[in-house]
Amino acid sequence: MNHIQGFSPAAASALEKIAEEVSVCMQCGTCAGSCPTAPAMDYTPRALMRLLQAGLFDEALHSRTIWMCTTCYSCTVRCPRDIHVTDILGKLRGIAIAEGYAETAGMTFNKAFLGIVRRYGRMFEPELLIRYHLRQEPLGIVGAAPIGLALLQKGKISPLPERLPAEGLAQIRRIFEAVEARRKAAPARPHPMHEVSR
Amino acid sequence: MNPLRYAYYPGCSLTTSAKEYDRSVRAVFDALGVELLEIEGWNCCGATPASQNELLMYALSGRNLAWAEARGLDVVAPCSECFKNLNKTAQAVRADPAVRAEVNAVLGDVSLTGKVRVKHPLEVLVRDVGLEEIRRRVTRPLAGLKIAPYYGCLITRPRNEFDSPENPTAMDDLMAALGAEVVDYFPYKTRCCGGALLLSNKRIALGMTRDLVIKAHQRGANSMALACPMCDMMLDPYQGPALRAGEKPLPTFYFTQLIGLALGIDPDQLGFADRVVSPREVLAALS
Amino acid sequence: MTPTHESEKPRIGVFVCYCGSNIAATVDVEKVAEYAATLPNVVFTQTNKYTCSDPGQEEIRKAIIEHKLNRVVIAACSPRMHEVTWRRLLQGTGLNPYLLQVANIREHVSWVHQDRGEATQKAKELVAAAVERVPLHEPLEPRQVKIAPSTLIVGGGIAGIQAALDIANAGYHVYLVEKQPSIGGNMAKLDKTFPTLDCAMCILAPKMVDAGRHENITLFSYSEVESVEGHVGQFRVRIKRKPRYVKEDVCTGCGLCTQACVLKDRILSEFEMGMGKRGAAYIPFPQAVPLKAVIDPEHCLLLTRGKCSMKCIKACGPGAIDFKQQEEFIEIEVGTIILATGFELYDMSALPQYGYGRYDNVVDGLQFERLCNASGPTEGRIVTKDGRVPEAIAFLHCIGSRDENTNPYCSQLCCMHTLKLAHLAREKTPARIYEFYIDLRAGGKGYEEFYKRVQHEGIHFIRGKGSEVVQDGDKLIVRAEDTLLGKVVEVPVDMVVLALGMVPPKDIENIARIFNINRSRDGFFMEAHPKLRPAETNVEGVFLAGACQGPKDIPATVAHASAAAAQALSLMSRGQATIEPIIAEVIAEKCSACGECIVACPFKAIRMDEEARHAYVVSAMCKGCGTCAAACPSKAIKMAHFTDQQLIAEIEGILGRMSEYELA
Amino acid sequence: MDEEHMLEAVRQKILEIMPQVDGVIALRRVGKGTAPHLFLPGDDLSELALFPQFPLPTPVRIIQAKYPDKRFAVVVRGCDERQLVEMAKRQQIFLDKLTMIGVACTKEQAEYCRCEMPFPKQVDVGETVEGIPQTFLDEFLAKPREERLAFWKHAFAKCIKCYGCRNICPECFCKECVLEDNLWVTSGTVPPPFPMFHLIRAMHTVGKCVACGECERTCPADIPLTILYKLLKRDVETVFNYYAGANPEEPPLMDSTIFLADMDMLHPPRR
Repeated sequence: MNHIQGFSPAAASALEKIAEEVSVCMQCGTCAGSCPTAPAMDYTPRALMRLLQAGLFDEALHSRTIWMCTTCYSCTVRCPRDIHVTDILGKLRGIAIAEGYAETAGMTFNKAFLGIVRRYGRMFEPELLIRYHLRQEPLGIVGAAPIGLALLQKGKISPLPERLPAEGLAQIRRIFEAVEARRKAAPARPHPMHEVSR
Repeated sequence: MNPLRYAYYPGCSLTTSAKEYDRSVRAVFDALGVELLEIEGWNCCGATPASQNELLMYALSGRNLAWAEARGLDVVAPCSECFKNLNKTAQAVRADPAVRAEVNAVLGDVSLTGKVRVKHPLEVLVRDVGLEEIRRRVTRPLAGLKIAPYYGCLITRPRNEFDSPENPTAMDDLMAALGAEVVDYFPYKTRCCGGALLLSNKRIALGMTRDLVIKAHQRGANSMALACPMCDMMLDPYQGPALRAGEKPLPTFYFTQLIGLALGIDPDQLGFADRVVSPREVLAALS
Repeated sequence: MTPTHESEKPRIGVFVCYCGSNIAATVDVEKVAEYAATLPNVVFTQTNKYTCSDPGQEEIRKAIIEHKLNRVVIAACSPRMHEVTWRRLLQGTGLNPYLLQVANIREHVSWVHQDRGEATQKAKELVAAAVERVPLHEPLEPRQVKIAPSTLIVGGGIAGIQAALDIANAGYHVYLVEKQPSIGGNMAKLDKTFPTLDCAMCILAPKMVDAGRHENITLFSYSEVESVEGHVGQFRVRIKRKPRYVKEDVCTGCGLCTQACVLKDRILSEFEMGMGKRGAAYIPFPQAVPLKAVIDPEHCLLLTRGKCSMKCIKACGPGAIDFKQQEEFIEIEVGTIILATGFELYDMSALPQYGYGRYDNVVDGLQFERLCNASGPTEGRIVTKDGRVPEAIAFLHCIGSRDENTNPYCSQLCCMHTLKLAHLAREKTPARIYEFYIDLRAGGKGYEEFYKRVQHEGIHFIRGKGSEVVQDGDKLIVRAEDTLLGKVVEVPVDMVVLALGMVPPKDIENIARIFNINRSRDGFFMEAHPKLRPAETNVEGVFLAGACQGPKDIPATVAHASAAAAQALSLMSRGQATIEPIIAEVIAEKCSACGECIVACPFKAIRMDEEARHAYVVSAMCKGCGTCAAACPSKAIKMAHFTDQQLIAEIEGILGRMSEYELA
Repeated sequence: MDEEHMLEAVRQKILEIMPQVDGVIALRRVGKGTAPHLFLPGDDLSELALFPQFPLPTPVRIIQAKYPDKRFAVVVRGCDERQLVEMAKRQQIFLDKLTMIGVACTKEQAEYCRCEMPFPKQVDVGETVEGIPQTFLDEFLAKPREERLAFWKHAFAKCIKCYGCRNICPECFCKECVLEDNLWVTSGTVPPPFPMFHLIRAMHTVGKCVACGECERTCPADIPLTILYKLLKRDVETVFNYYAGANPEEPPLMDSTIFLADMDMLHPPRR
């Protein structure tokens, strides 16, 4: 396969691996027929696989599809060619974020979520909600308030984040850094053995 | 025989929005003589956002698994999302030496050999403890409950060694063992609740949730058993917003709350009071 | 290093072949021969233009006699090519044929090297290796076996029937074993056959009758093969005859007992694929061969509960019913075996999303055949379980085929089969008809034309695999993507017909074990060569016919069955076969009975003598692959013609007889 | 638990089990050391010993062969148990006629053996401690190839061909050992040819070696055999996903059906 143009080396390398996986897609549409949100997508999952097969990565990364996935894995479970469609959509979300594609609601959510995990080692929902709404729909927070209050009353929202101890936090931070460093290092073509034992 | 012992990974939700899940898992396992050792200093598995980078997901999950593996314990993870991430990680690390090496390189000070297995509480209860044993311990059969067993999508997907991804039956069998009537909830038992889109595409997500409630009513259920904090978020606090005016709400419970009830554990200890859709009516129907 | 017979000093002749310019263009053949002459025990060397030719062979023959050669090395092409030729040559001179060693200086040297110097050097080394090895060769005696003039055929579907008739007509005896009460197999269940739309039973029934009446065919219906021993030419077969509870020689097939049975129309009929019912006393279908009643021991009240009014006995005029019948075992000896065990439809348990077995009106192709068939349970009317004429029918292709979750292979005939069913549905109902397909595979005589004809009949083709079927009231909703439009469609229908993949029968593993046949990745029996030996197996004298080797439609099955019959006939007409002596042998004193060889043997040719606590090789089943000898940690297995001594001598020859090899 | 308490607990366990078996195979104090001993019902257990350790699977094999109808119990550590499982898969011992009394090794013992899994599946006595991380293997592998070759050359040059490694190994149960066959190993010369002698033995234990380390402890020339055998064991685990001794139900590694299953690994895995 030719080197993929127009992307950072890290993204090109990741896309290349994805393209290799979807090369065996036979376009049967089982994924789309199984997908609960396919009717709301601009490209059905099958059509997205086709974009990837055709090398139209930019279209794929712009698509609404990758942010409409609920990760229910129905497509993956049923794919007759054993393509891990759900995981591929997840990876495309990562590439869209890293490559600076326009921020969608889903993207805001992902960024805020991982930011919090990186900071505390654990989730802290109030901050997630605030960060999400500030960026996407400031008024939405008013709509969320009644349920938020109900949960607060039942003790289901904690007002303060639970942090890991310092040592653990340092480990988490190192994990994030190491993963990011590896992603950026954009390994050359993977060893074929890695491919088959995936 | 040695008592059953597991490393316990509660996950973030079980400390907050799903605290009754946490309480009921602990209470039920305790009552059945299964020992849970909470993983010290556990961290978030990264949930769905971590799937944007497989290595990140493996590493975040792997840090928790390493603690268990070092102690020769298998891991129990009640939250479906955490279970999926942890289990995927364990499977990948076990199957592929290249992945293992990469994950260990990122983890740095801890490492994995791939021996550790991850189990959902359903599997532990049905397989390791056994339905027979649970049936034997029921002191308060759940007669009167007509339960729609709702597994959600992630317990048996993308793959898992203990139940079918299309038509799992473990929870059906478990609820039947408790003396409840189990309604045939296929194919909705694994249908997505929409939870992942709650913030970003609320309308679509609530539509998916509403469908689940309506189908459960159609099948004659008077309650629903859950096994996932995200499904719970949709089907308990957000059930009201999902339903249209005049539509009848359906009380939902974590399956472990129901087991606890049948085993005669004090309902307060199981967190029944924390439910948003009031369970009073249906619990009163318990003969 | 000592020659086999102490008294006999090795006298080796080395013959180096030019192979025209095939070898000589790259290897200095004369230099190789000169070098060979310097090697120990070599008393004669010669070069030949073509060693395999008649004059070439004659030269060797003369040299063997003149120089009293007792070992021969031929440096030429691959032994796969001419080893057998030269072994025969040695035999002609009175020398044991296994005292030959071939050095491959063509495929291993001249064809793969360019540098003449290096190629010549390598050829010398290979010759040296052969010269080192050949003194250690031991004379081996191949065994001749007689081929008994009879064939066992397992399975009485169209494949088994065709092969049986071919062999019986050639004058050899056939034992045809069928596990069901009647022969006919899956073809008997079909309504019409594509693309010609012949009535299936009309073309099959005459063959069934022929097979049932043929003087050279002994038919064992309702019987199974228990065990097989022996080897090509002399297989001893033990056949279990299940009790029919009806005396076959007395029953006239009148059917009065089936009418009288108190369970009449209360048991799902296997022949009707569960769409129709039968009694405990029944005749599977009107054209059954043999046309004899059978009593189902799993349902018969007398046999299960010991209590019944036994109306069948009263109804039977000739008094054929006999509840005292027991299993019977029959032993026969045959020279050849043909397996024609056919196929089954994919078991849907792993694909609950299609609602098969859950929703009444989700059926498979064979069930739909029975609905179409005039002698079927609905007398040919296509109706739903509750008797409605369907307004819409959906056919779903590739269910249990072309799917890594079930069977990765294409079942080949379901496209055409499903098109035919759609055609029948169009003929018999006013329903809207949908075909959900991935690709339409219509490669065959008249197939594409048939596809076009069906398209012309107004059937809706949707290119997209059906993803799931959900019941909604009395409708079934098929969800799929119309991939050509890129839109998800939900089509309400009254009936869903699944084109299920063809799979090996559930008991194929047992059959494979009994006959010691390998299976390929898809689970079907494995042929000896996928292109050139499609009807043979790796067990000599055992052949394959029809869908037991892989999915096939009727024309392909019939052709394959005739091919298997021809193979069996050619063996039997020859009358004898040779068994290779290159096999493994367990040295009992060294064996620690650990069983590593047993699990390692791909041919299941090694067994354990539990009493004496050592393993032993069943020589007729051994293929001489050597896996056991390599697996045995105690070196307690001797592989004839490939002993450790022989192999080490060969290696030492290549390494210039270095006594110790140091790692660099 | 200190040693005396553990011994006492094992004694209790033996007394408990004795009525159901014909004898218990365990270690007995002999002078300063220990030796395998078959304790019969009513025997004095005061000389029962746990350490210094000695692999008991071999005595089990010999005793079971002699008394095929009797039922015995045996005191096992994790490594013993795993060895017995591999032997059972090869018809050398019979698990259905054997009761195991599982003893967990102490922290010190685990460290001494650098044991990855210092406890049997079922622990009757003692408290399980964590396994020792096998980091020394990675450290060894991190060295350059030449250095490792030199290391082994040096180590094996010390071999006096005493066959101690083979004799102590419970998994070496062949009636005739190829290492005594002149075809493979010339008798009367030391050291044996490098590296064939040691590699033949190593390859013959693949899939059954549990890396107990007895060969190294026995070796009078102090050859660091544990590194070799632990590396092999790890390779078997990673390449074939086969854990020696882990599961008596699983066929042995060399099973041709397993081989076929592993061939599947060369293709994208199915769900």
